[in-house]
Amino acid sequence: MSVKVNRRKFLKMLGWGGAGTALTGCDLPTTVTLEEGKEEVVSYLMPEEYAIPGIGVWYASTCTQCEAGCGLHGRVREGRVLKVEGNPDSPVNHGKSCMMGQSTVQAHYNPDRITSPMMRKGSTLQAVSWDEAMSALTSKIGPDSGVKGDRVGMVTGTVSGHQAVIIDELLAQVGSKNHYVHEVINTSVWSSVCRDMLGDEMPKLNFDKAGVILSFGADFLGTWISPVHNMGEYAKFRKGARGSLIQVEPKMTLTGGNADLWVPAKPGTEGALALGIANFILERGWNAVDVPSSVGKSLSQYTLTAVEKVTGVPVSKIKRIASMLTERGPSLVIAGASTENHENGYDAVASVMLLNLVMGNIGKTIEASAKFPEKALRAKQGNTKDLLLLAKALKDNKLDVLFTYNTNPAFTAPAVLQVSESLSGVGFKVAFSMFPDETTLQADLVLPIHSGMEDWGTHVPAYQPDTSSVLSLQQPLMEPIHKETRGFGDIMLSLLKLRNKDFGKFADYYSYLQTAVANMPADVTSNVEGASKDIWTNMLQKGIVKAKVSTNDLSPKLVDMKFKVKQDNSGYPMHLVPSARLGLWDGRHANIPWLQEFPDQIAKVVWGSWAELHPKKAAELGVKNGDYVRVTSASGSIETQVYIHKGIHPDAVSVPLGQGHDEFGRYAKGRGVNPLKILNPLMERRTGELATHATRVKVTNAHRHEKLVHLGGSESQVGRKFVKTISVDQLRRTEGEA
Amino acid sequence: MSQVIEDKVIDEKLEWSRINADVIASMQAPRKAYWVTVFVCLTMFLCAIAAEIYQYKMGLGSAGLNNPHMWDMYIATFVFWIGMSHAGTLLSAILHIIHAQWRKPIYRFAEAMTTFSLMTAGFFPMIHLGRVWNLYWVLPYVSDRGIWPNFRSPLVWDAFAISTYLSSSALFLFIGMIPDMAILRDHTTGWRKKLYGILCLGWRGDDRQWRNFRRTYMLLACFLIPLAISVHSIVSSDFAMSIMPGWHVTTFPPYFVAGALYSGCAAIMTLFVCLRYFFRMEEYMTLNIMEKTCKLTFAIAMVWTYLNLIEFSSTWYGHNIYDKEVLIAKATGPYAAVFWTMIFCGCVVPFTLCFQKLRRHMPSMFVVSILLNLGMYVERWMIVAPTLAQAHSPHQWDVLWGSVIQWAIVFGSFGWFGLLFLVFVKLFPCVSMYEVKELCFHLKHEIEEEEKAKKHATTKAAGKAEEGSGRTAPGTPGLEGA
Amino acid sequence: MSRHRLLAMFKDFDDAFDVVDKIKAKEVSGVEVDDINMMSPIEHPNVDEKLGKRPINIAYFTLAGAIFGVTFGFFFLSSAQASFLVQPQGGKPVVPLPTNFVLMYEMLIFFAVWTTVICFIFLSGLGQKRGTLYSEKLTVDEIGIVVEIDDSELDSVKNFFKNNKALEIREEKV
Amino acid sequence: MSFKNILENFSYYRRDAEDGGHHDYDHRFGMTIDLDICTGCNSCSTACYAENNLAVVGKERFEKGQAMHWMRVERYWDNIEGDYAEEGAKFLPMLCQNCGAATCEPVCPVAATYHTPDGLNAQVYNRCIGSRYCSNNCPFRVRYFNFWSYYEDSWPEPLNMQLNPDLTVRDKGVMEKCTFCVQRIRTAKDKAQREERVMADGDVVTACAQACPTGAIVFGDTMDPGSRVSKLWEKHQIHRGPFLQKKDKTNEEIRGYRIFDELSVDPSIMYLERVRDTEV
Repeated sequence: MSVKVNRRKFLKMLGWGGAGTALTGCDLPTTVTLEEGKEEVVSYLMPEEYAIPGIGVWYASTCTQCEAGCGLHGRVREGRVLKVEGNPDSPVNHGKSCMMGQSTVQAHYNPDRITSPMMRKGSTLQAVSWDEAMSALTSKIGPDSGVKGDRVGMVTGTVSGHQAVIIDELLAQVGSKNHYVHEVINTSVWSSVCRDMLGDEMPKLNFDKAGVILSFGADFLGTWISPVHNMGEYAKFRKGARGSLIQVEPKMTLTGGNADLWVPAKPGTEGALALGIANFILERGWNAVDVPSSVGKSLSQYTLTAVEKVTGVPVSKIKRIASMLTERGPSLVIAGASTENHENGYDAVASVMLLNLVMGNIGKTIEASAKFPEKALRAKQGNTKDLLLLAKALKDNKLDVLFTYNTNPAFTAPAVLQVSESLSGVGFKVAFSMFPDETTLQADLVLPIHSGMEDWGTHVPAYQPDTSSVLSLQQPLMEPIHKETRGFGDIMLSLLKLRNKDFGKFADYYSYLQTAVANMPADVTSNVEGASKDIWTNMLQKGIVKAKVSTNDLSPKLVDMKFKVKQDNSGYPMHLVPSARLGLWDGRHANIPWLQEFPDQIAKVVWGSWAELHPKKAAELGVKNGDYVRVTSASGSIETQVYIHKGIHPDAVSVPLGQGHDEFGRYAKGRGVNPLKILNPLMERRTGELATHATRVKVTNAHRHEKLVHLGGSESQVGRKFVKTISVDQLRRTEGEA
Repeated sequence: MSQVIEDKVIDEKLEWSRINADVIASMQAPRKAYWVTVFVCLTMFLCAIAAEIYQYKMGLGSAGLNNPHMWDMYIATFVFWIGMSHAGTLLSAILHIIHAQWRKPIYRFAEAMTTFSLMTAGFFPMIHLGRVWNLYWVLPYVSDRGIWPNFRSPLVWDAFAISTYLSSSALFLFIGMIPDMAILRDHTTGWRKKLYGILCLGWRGDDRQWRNFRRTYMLLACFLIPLAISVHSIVSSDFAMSIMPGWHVTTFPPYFVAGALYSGCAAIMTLFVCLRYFFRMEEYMTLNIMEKTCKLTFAIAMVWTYLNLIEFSSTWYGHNIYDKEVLIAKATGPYAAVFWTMIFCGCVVPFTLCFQKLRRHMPSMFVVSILLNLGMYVERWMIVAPTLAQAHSPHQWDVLWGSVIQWAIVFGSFGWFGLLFLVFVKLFPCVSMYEVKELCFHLKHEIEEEEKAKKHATTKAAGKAEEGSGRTAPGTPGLEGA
Repeated sequence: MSRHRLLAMFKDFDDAFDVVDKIKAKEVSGVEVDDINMMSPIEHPNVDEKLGKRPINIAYFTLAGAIFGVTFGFFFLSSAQASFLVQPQGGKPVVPLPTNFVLMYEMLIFFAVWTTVICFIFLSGLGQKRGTLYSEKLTVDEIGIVVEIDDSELDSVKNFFKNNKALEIREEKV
Repeated sequence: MSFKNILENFSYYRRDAEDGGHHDYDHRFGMTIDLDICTGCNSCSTACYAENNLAVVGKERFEKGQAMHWMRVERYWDNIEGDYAEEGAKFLPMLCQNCGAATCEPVCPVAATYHTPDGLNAQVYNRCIGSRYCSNNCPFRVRYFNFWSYYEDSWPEPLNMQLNPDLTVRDKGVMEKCTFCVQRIRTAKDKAQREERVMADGDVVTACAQACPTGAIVFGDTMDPGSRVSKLWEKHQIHRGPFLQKKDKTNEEIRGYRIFDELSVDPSIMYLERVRDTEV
């Protein structure tokens, strides 16, 4: 048609000016030198030589934002990394990424990064040169410093791969066993139960194979084990036969928000509920595997009515859950934070695991995981037991030298443990850190390290989601933005060189890695996919190597269960739920503007803390959204705004983790409150973990109001068809089974 | 219409020379209150300037606007001023065509009001723009890139309509003033003489000029009436053309026009009282005229009320849930207080105009007219805000009360208008001298007629006939129509 | 032969009209009704009856202006739209007549009004200098009659005015 | 501006959406969002921020309602009988629906928002004068206005190094909104052009669709019958066109729907209803 308008015509008309969106991202001038109207268009559009829009190149690396170890692809243009996306080759996340992964770039470009070494002179930290820093380091912990043995400690977050190796190496050289691996968001109770009952501390969970998932507070879509992977599996689970998800927890997590049935059990009684269900199943003889009578006997006390009394979950519902597990099987029963982190958390999780055994899920939906062949590279998973140990060691003044890396105990430790106070007792504190967080600023020597996108490293996910085990490579996506930062590995190497000449031959961590990877055991190197290339090139390109490993089946052990609910007689009627969320995580991402600006998935609050309350409780207290309440425990109190919704148990008050930093840069500092601070120092009896969900509190109206800054005007659709919900049978009617 | 009055529109025995003298005097020595008002207006205006500078620098966030509330008081005020502009020209033109003689002493300042409120209104679309400096992109000029404005957009219609209306009503005002300019040229001295000498374009008052003058004036009047109506209909289509609940209303054009006339009349009453006081115009702006204005206002108020009812009921019985929600929200939601204020001021207060005692009591008329104006302003805001506060997407519901900046600019607009107006009445006669003379002349004539002629009825009939023909065949004047 | 222009001032319309009638009745030679040019502070409604019909042509120009406005409007808008094809929006056609009608209507009035005013200025001979004969009383309350006559009739006409209560007579050479 | 043009093509210029409209589309990009597997995790939103240089506005401005999230995940609680939200929350990723008969387009005084031959509802920043009429006329309220010069404090050094050079950073007074990652579409087109082939399904993936961990978001060309999107639209009986759509009797209840279809705006995004197991 003579007057057909196309992009070129339009551009001719609007020119570069009009190109606002119409042209953004034309990536080569060839695309605008056109048949018709060439001159005009070119005259408008042909940019200067230097301004020819470049092409993004993608490099593979590994995400360091949490412990899941997702593979990343980073888009690099003009020497800058612009955006990260999931690495399709990684079996962990299959090319997907979560909000924290996407935000890696903002951690990397963060304006508050530490840009030069700092040393404590008098009371203040002052910038020094690397030489000065290193000499100080040498004098303090070098071979002739006399520092030896257990008076040296190292506290880190979850570490794996060759970072773990060199940390071990250094501590071995020094002769210390004090490697505290600390994570607030952990699954250590779950792991120990799995170890004891299945013989595999991180079994492979097949969400996709399950017909119904019963989750006791395991926020597997948000914070549990490997969220991105789980979400992918969850999608498969929902599609096709469409399994049903039942979530039992005191406070609605992201997973709870997606549940078909969300059951608020009285906090700390989940174990009883699990046993009640198990008992009912046994009574009905629905159990898939035979259960020794002893077990049956001890279960029999958990009658429906008794369980209802304890948990507050109506009998009818318990029955329904039980029948669902049977009818819709194979089922998968898991337990997470709000179940684990009580004084009897182990028993609770064990009771939950019992359900799996009874329903015969072992081998179907729960399988042995593919452990990485080389033990030394496997992940050292963080927990809170080590936090308690560290606190004790500090109190008793057992440490002269303390290294901190990738963790922030001064922030995450409950106030009563007085970690930050007793830190001052340590003679020499060295912090490997990117950011001026609470712990770092207490150090005597601060060593600025590369960001996850500038540094080399290898990661072995603690949770191996595949039949073959994966090792994921973290390679720099760009030159360091700050001249004065160094790689963690590099610094460790130079420390090692002081004591062990063998490391002399490595110029830097890069060369170390290269050799180390090449020299990995045969069962890794021999099974590299794309065998044509050597393992290292393969890793550089794909970002991962997979090691085929033979897994032996799980060995389920049925032991008889006891679960006692602790009776509370203190003056603290409510349960504090320090809930974690995908985003700020345990607070390590509070300095990332994006993650501050993105609303919490459930409460939709931004840039601050809040306390979630049930409408009933709110009515009792006479508070409405935005009013301030004071949450008081035996060990302290915090004051924050309330958000009221029906996704929480009336006896629970939930304050999310992540906020309440005293330091940690412009975006985090002085924002909100930190629920961890008011936790009582209660221990899980069997594992010695910190029972983060066991603290009892009382909530009082602070008689102060501020507008609650959250997303969304009306909480209801007011009859519009925005999100319409249909029943499963309608789905089956219209779309069939698969 | 002026048959049933017990006192005259104006005392026909006024000496013509006195008319000149009084009006000219008024332009030279107003009361002190005049200067006070000028000062007040000036300060308000300056505040607005400051606010606008800040907003220009910072962006519209400073006006407190947000996602659902992309428009707020700026547009409401814009509509208000446009509405205000209607009484002047429209009334003057209509009354001129139907030969309502009593318009003559007051139409001048009414028309001035039109022009100035238009000049005020014109600012608001600019102020509310995100990038004022590109304002001219709305104009259909030939650009080397072949870009044109989007002629579908009611905002572009506004640009056309307002510029047409502004120029036309300004011309109407000016043409009407030419003979008075001549008078002033002859009877003032110094710079004023020079000024008026230029402005009267050499008016001599010979019959040829008068003849063409009359025809021109009539023609303009004929054009202005449909124009005025179209202008406010177009402004209403800013809302009516959208799909927003509470805006997408078929009856909006007439509703807006009625509202416009309403607020215009109210404004005329206010200014009437002020001028009458400031310039000691008791003899010209007589209570009789006030009464007539009041009656007119009352009539229009009732029309407006009726249209309100239509709108509400059609929404209520219609099937559009969104519209219904907005309506209910208006009456019961966070804006309820404002809404009921509007109903009270717009529908209840006008009933005070039924009492002659009040109509003839200037201070109370002042208060009443202010209340009416308030009601009409609030009406405009009640059109803009509640819809934005509660449109289709509940997720974006939000209630907004404008920021200080916004309020400052809105108030400032009143200052600016006042300033323009006060300067005008100081420079130009706010009472049309030559037409007051005509008025007296005709009244006298009429009375003589009545005295001498006992065949009253027949002349009346003839007069009617003549009046009737008066429109089609100019030259035969319709003085008996008075 | 040279001519004179006379301005006679009268107290009010009645006196002025008497004079006009007399002139009609040929009571004085050398003056025709059609030459009479009457100046007044207001327009007397019956002036046409007295002086006879005189042409007013403004309306024609107005009409022309209006017609121009509307046609120009249509072609301007639609051709602009037809040359700016990115405009079809919201599923609307390139040349949406209803919306264009609105603008055409505005343009009609715009051009009509302006032509009217401009033509008024010319047709009513504003700004043209026609003799210095003028009295400021004309803008107060007196009526003036201007006639142009040959010098020969000058005196007779003057007397004629004097006898018919002219308050004042001014004259100038043409 | 030639008469010839008008006279020749007048009838053509009078075509509106009912008879195919004026555009001869090359593509009509569209999207499908499955609310059953959307977990409301915000990944899409984050990816969008990263890809499109969206400003972080901070607490105060967020409170004022001036945030710039092109892709926002709405969360609804409703019809909760009883004490607990037993069916969980309702999540809805809401972004510009790139309507075929967009209500924002006709009202823009300067034609800054227009329909591209790709079926996109484009916003030309440089042409925008900020009358904000478009946003007022958008039933979804997904257009975001630069109320401030956000760039001044959104990207303190060196955060600005992350900005995507493929598109602009907007200054105050300009309206902006989701563009279906037009820069990615453009890149893919150019790539296809260089490789002398037509664009295939999957050549373009918007940032949100790429990031979505559950793959709830599917993006593609609804005009290409082979694409995943059009297959889904076909399956769910959603068709292009600004008119309220009836599903055929055989399968009336199938999940697909377009929000505000009754307003005849022809949204380019089909949502699939959320499913809950009521037997539980």
